[in-house]
Amino acid sequence: MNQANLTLKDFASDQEVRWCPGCGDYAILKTVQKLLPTLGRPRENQVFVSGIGCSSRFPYYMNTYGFHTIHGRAPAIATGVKLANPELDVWVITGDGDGLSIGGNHMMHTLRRNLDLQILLFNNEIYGLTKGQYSPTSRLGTRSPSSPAGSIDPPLSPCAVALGAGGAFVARSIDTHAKHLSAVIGAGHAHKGTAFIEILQNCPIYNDGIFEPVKDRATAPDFRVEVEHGKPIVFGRDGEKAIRLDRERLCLEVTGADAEDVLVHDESNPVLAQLLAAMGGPGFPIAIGVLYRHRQPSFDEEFSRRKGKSKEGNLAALLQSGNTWVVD
Amino acid sequence: MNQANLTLKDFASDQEVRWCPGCGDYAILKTVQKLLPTLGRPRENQVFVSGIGCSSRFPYYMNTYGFHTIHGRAPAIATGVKLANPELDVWVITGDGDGLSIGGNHMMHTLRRNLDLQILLFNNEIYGLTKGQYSPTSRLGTRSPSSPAGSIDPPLSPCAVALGAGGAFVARSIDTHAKHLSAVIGAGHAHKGTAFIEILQNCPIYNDGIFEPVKDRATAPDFRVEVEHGKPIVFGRDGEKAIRLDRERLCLEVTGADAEDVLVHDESNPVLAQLLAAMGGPGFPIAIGVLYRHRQPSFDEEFSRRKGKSKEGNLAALLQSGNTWVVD
Amino acid sequence: MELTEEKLDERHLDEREVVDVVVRFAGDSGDGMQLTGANFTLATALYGNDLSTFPDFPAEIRAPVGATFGVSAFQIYFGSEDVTTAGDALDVLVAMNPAALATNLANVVDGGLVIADRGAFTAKNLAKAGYAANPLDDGSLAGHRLLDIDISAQALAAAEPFGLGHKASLRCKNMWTLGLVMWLFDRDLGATVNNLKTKFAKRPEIAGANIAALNAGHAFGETAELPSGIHVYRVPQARSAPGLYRNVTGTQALAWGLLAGAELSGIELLFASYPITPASNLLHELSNRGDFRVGTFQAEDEIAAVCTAIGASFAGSLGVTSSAGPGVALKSEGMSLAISTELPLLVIDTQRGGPSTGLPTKTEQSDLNMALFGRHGDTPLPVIAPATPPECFDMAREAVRLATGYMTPVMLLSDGYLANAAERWRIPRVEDLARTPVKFAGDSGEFRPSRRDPQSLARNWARPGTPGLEHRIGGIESDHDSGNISYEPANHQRMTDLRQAKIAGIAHDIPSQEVDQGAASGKLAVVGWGSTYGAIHQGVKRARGEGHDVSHIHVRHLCPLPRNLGELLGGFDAVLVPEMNTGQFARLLRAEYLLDVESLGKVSGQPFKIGEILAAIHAKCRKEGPAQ
Amino acid sequence: MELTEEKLDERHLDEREVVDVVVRFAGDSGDGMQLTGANFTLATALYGNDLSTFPDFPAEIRAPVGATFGVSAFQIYFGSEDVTTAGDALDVLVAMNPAALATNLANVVDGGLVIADRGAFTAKNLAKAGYAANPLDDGSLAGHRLLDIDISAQALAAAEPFGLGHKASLRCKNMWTLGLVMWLFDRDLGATVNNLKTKFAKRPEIAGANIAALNAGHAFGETAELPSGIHVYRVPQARSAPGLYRNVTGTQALAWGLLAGAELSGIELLFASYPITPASNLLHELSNRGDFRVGTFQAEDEIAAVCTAIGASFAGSLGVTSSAGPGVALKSEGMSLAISTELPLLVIDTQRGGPSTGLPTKTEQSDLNMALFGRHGDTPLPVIAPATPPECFDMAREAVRLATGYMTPVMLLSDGYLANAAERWRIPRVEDLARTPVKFAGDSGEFRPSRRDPQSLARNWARPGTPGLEHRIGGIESDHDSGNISYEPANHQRMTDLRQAKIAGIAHDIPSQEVDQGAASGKLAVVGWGSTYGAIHQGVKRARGEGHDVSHIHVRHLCPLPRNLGELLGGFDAVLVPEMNTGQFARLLRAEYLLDVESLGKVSGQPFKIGEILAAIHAKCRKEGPAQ
Ligand SMILES: Cc1ncc(C[n+]2csc(CCOP(=O)(O)OP(=O)(O)O)c2C)c(N)n1
Ligand SMILES: Cc1ncc(C[n+]2csc(CCOP(=O)(O)OP(=O)(O)O)c2C)c(N)n1
Ligand code: SF4
Ligand code: SF4
Ligand SMILES: [Mg+2]
Ligand SMILES: [Mg+2]
Repeated sequence: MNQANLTLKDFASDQEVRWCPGCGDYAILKTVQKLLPTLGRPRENQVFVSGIGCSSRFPYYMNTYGFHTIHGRAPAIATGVKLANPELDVWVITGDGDGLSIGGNHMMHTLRRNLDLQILLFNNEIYGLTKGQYSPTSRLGTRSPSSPAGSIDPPLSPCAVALGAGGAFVARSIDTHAKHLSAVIGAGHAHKGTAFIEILQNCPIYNDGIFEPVKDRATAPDFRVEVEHGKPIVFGRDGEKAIRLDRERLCLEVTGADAEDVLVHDESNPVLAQLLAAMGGPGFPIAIGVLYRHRQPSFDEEFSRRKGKSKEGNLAALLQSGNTWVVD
Repeated sequence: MNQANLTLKDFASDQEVRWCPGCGDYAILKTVQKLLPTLGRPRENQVFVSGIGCSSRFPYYMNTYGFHTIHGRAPAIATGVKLANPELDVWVITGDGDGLSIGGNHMMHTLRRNLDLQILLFNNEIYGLTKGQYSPTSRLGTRSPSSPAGSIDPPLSPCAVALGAGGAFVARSIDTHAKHLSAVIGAGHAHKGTAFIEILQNCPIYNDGIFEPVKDRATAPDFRVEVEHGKPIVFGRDGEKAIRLDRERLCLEVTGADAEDVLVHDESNPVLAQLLAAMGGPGFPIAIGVLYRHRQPSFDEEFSRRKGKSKEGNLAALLQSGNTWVVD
Repeated sequence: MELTEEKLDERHLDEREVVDVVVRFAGDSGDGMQLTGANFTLATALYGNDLSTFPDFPAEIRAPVGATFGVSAFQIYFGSEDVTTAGDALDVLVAMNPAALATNLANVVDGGLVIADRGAFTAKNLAKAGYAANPLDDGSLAGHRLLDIDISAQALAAAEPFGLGHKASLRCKNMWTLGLVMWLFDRDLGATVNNLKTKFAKRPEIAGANIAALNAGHAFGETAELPSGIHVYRVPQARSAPGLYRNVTGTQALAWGLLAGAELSGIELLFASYPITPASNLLHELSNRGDFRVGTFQAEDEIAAVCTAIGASFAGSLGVTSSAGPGVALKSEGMSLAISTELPLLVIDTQRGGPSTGLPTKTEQSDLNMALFGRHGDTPLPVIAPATPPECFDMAREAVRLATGYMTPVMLLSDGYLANAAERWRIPRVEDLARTPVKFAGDSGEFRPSRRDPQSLARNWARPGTPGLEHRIGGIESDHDSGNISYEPANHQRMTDLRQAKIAGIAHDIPSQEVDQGAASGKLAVVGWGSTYGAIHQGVKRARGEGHDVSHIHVRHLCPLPRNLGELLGGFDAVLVPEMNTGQFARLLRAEYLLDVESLGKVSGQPFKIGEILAAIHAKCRKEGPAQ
Repeated sequence: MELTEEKLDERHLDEREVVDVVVRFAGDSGDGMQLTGANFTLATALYGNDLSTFPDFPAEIRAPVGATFGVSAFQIYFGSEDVTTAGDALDVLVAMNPAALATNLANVVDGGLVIADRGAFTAKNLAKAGYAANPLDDGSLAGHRLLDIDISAQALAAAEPFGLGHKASLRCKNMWTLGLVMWLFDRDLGATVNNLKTKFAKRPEIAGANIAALNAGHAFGETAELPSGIHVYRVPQARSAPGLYRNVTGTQALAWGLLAGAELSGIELLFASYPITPASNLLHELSNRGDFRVGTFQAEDEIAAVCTAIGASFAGSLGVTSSAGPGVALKSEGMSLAISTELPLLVIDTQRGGPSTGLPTKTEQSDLNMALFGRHGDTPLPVIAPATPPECFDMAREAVRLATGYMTPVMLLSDGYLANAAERWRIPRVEDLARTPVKFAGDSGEFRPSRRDPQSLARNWARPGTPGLEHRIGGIESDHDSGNISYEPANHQRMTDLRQAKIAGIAHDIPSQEVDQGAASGKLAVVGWGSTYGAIHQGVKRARGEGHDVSHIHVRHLCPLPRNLGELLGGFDAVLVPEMNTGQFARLLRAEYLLDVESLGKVSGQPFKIGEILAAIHAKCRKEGPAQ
């Protein structure tokens, strides 16, 4: 097939999409299906690996290689795929439960190793598939079937976890913000190493509207800011607000866009990335975009280099190595 | 038993200690045995829970309640102990393999929940008990039976992971630096919430001397710095060097102790904690002491509050709740 | 043995008075079928029938409107006596749309009644259900009684006065339908009216519209000219022991049994779990019970859940954990630790279709092997299985008794069917329940964790916090006498033997096996365990009614097995084991008793039908000789 | 059946020429006993004896000097023919200190030779070993031959010229001892000298001192006045098939078998593992083999390891993972996924003492149940077990063949004994090994992942990266024909049956069961599997020598079982299964064939002794009637 002529349709499988009406997953699927033909990579080299969850149904809908595995283990299985064939583009699709609850350890170690994968974490702050229990990203006090009086566990911040694990590409985007999402995923794909992308995703059934302020056209300008490397961090309906860093107290503040010391995003700075990952709460927007990007050798590059000599070994010589003797 | 009169001996069990001669674990054991009588808490309320590894043999040597469990799961088991009886002081003893490789997920979630436990992670940067394979904290290029040509996975920083997971008390100390270690562990015990303490520990058999520069009396002043809240971060044989923060580039630098802008440690600042956790490498000392401390409600406090009404429920009333009918 | 089915061709609706009836309400997920079913069930219980119900959810959370894979159904079997399954075939099918009809019609008996909402049989919905022509019109329902009414329109009309708007008014169509079905079986509307008032206490207009629709449906039955053969059917009341009754699902009964077990043992429970279908409901049920002796903890995964439970048991509570197959598999290393350290622990497996993710919302019994053998090392533990929803209450208490009495993990096997099915339950008086108090080691005398009760072989249990009992336990083999680590070969043999003997000894402390139906010896024993009870009971009953020499034996204690079971089974010429797996229990009995036990396996995600059991008995009796 | 032992009272050292001898080198961990044993083994192999060796490590990494729990030993059994175990009782014990004597003396035969380093029998060391008096002096060794020499002093003297200093010189005492033992059995020093030169190529003074000590020990034997009854013993050479030979441990043979399997199948391996005793050595062995068709990956835990392997298999390599019991337990959910998605996978379990952490450095066979049944759902997979170290090479290749040929996970069961034991191996010619090429789906025609080979029932395997074969697989039940998700009841039944049939069908593709020793029917069959081979072989041989009608049958394919096994076993009056667990294989055979198979279980962390097998045969033959 001529790769150049592929379109969105070529990346849609023949399976009926079975998410709930209005689920944010639809938008993400469309964005990915639209993005892939533009990446200039053969379709047969695309592999989507997922765990279990609503989000993890994703691979079924992609007309690529796909593996819907078991709960929490997608990064480990993807690791095997990539190590077996580093030519492949390997995508991990996971949820906040799949990737950060049961799968937290694999997530952490995959990020640490810096295997060349793209990890898309659909964060709806809830366990969708199992009917709405609170997840490790659910906000304090979340009422759910398993926390009828409100949850008492403080949530994880996915991007903070990724940075703490040594993640070298950490980004955040939003399900329905197609252009932005597409750009971030594209950047993740271009990055050699593990690209961790948190996608804020609405679950209209069990956690409807939690991201409404950052998604709604009317409120979004006040509640989110798109950070870009080298650009000042400015937001607000008329771009009137900005973020500054109180360099004494080492914390972020909201200021006017015309202030002198508006913070300029530097995606190579891990401290800034941590500050931006944590940004939120009353008065603050949340940051979307590439928070951190740092090129370092990927595990699979090193692994392949080591494996380079493969097949040079001589089996007969191995069996006869060391001390042997002849009986005649 | 009169708690006030207890001594180190009362906290030593009758079991022969079976670590290798020269193992750093001995020193840690002594320090803990010495510290406990001073904490003013009943011996019978002390519970040590460990996973599997050389370090995890620790509970056998303590004359307290102890549970040597399975590999990587000590934080989860300790969670059960604490939730069942919040009166207990629960100590988790773990290694870099136990706590960060197989057990990374429980570590992360325990920190996130902020259960009131003390976690002592003995970091010898190697799997001791299984005879010396490289661990997730082993430095790049570590040669070991499973990495004969040198490891290719970048290591985790335990304190960075703990901070990324939302840890509210994060500290570091050294096996043989008894006074410091004792103070740090004591502070961890006093902290209500999860206290994470990384202890640099020498394994003379499989990873001898990796911490020598920070331990050796001669070199230590240049290679480590004891940070204390509110105090300038000064080090060097004659206290001649100091750390300053380049507040523009947001990175640490070594400067003279007489410089104007010597960094003053603020253990309540998470950004600083991250910078100090990551500090190291050519020219830099590593930071020991309490890197971060932040009081917030502990999970077990909330849990107990919820459970407070326990036993008020009437079983007969429950069985008869909702729709019932009588057949006579 | 090959699985076949015999049609139980019972044209109940040909009579005015019928012994029992199966009704299935089916519609879109949004059509409120579960609520409809629940209210019909309650009315039926109050009417005085025996009953058994089963909700049948789609795998998808919210499927697109009209899709066949999105059909949600609620089935009820009710009658004048001894109802133990939700029924094989349908006497009445309520089909709120074409998809509901398409997916269920094959199960309706000849002459059965189909109630369809003509208003939902639109071209679009018909297409989604794969119909080329409208089945309400093309004669394809000729073999059935048909009531096709534009229920949508009727409901809209009834709700009109309440000014809810089109969409909300249309939502009342399930209540309209319920009203009609209530009329059909002469049920009282009162309880439903009350339920609606409570549910919509803050929205009286919604309550009003729904009540109006309910009444309208009922009135329609009373007043409209219905096709001949459709009229009020009388189902005589069941003869029941006097007492206070309720309906209970397996999950509810299990949760309450745990609470009761805790209270009767004087111990606290820590229930640690991670959500998974179909086990999550137990977590939900208990999360609401903080006022009892239970704390609930949602762990980060199943390994953490079992370990948290183990930690709680070490600290002197009873740790309980619960999952379905994939999650229980992850707990196996932890269970091995609890066996080795001899800590009480309860592991509840609500089995679902496997392997791997399998069929998460469907039922199966294929985790038995794992329960018995799924751990490294020699690791015996008791395995028990309730047979019916009400029995879950008793077996949960039994599990608490065994775990604490023998200092051992216990596995309790439920399944997707048992968990969701509901039956009538005569509520026991709490005073009548046996107390099984737990004793902790006191602080007198020299304490060793390894000291044991000579009778039960259970080691003693010391609670951290007790002065003087400080001790260490762990997963390395421990010395029989001192409890310290021991690498001694002879000690390992001794401890292995002890672990076997302790569990084997429980056989002396459980009821001996009884015969549920039929003689204690004879031609054929049909032996079941777990949720197959209902279907086997009915199958054997019918076969016996036909004169076949067949008995039903149902095993609740799967490990250790009741002491008399081998002898009992040896008294039959043949033994047949229907189970929802490829023959796991049959294999156990074969190894144990060297009897040529035959397996009747069903692995389709569906419970057995009575007709399947009956067919197997017939086949077996044909082979073994004529009925006596 | 009760385990007892019969002493094989063979006073070998009473003769000048002996058929076989057991020597055990024992000392502190730091005494270099493993190196000593390895060199003695090599010399023995070159001498032309058959042999079997077993290193016995303490559980502690480095125990304090002189502690009984820190004794490290190396045992070798060698002789003129058919040596298959490391021996029951010791003819020669080398005790480098009191602890070594104390822990091993009970195992020395009457009249056996004890060589002790008097220099190490200091008051301190005696106390640590629990001796009140010096056993070298108090007459307690009277029943034995005794050579008590101040080896320490002798070694120091020999090393003196090389100026190493006291501590390093003292380290030569093991070589001095080796020299003496070499003399005792007329072994050549040449290979050891070469080894020392290579090992210490950069430290010639150390090589020199060790060689000098070696020679001095040898010279001591030649020249010193030894007590009567101690002299050179001749062990005639074994009669062996011509060929090139080497010694090989189970782990080595397994590693090389995997490499050979990969090469012969034309496939890459990805070996993903997490360290655990006693399985880690396989990881270590393969980590050095990057020049072959294997990549190794140390995962963060066992779950990640099995999942990485599964991912590799999806991508067209063969994923292999390896662990011991606790780790294999964690892999069970992953294995269930591989079964459901029908991906090849190899899981190697090097079994150790259980349950839980158990006895990590000891051997056991108690994971068989878990291998067969330890997963949720109905999840059949092939289970195989090599019987000897050399056979590990063949069974590893067999595992590769089955996994790729049937698209299934395969479990291979080794154990702590098999992994570390070494035997002589006639090295096969690579050209003679059967090729088992793997076929991937090509890009022609319409592809479905669910298409299967009608013979093997294996589905076809498409490698990501192949244009046109894009497809999705997953752990939800898949449609038999399309491979898409299917919740269809009938399809689930069909797929369950298919999975059973596929694995059962392998029985047609494996060798039929042969009898290892004895007749194909008769009074008693002793049936074993795995590493019990050697002891059973010897026990049966001796019993047959005594005239008993007993046969040895050793099963390598545990699932599916060889097709003729049932019939074969049916031909014996009695079947006895010795195994290092509480009777797991015996139970399998009982369920399968309804034969009253008896279990001889041993769970002490130690392999069977020949005398235990023999005693059981005697007991059995007594019961069943006199020997014929
Ligand atoms: C081992 C195991 N444990 C639990 C489950 C049940 N389970 C399936 S998905 C899920 C959580 C899904 O949450 P998330 O990853 O956030 O995905 P979402 O459905 O919200 O997209 C759980 C608990 C399972 N399938 N397997
Ligand atoms: C489930 C399981 N996997 C693997 C092991 C083997 N194992 C025991 S300890 C250990 C690593 C220990 O490393 P660390 O935690 O750093 O402790 P150390 O010995 O260095 O103190 C491993 C891999 C085990 N016991 N159980
Ligand atoms: S439950 Fe939520 S996340 Fe899942 S498909 Fe429905 S809307 Fe989407
Ligand atoms: S191996 Fe290392 S960590 Fe373990 S006991 Fe020995 S010295 Fe300590
Ligand atoms: Mg989610
Ligand atoms: Mg370590």
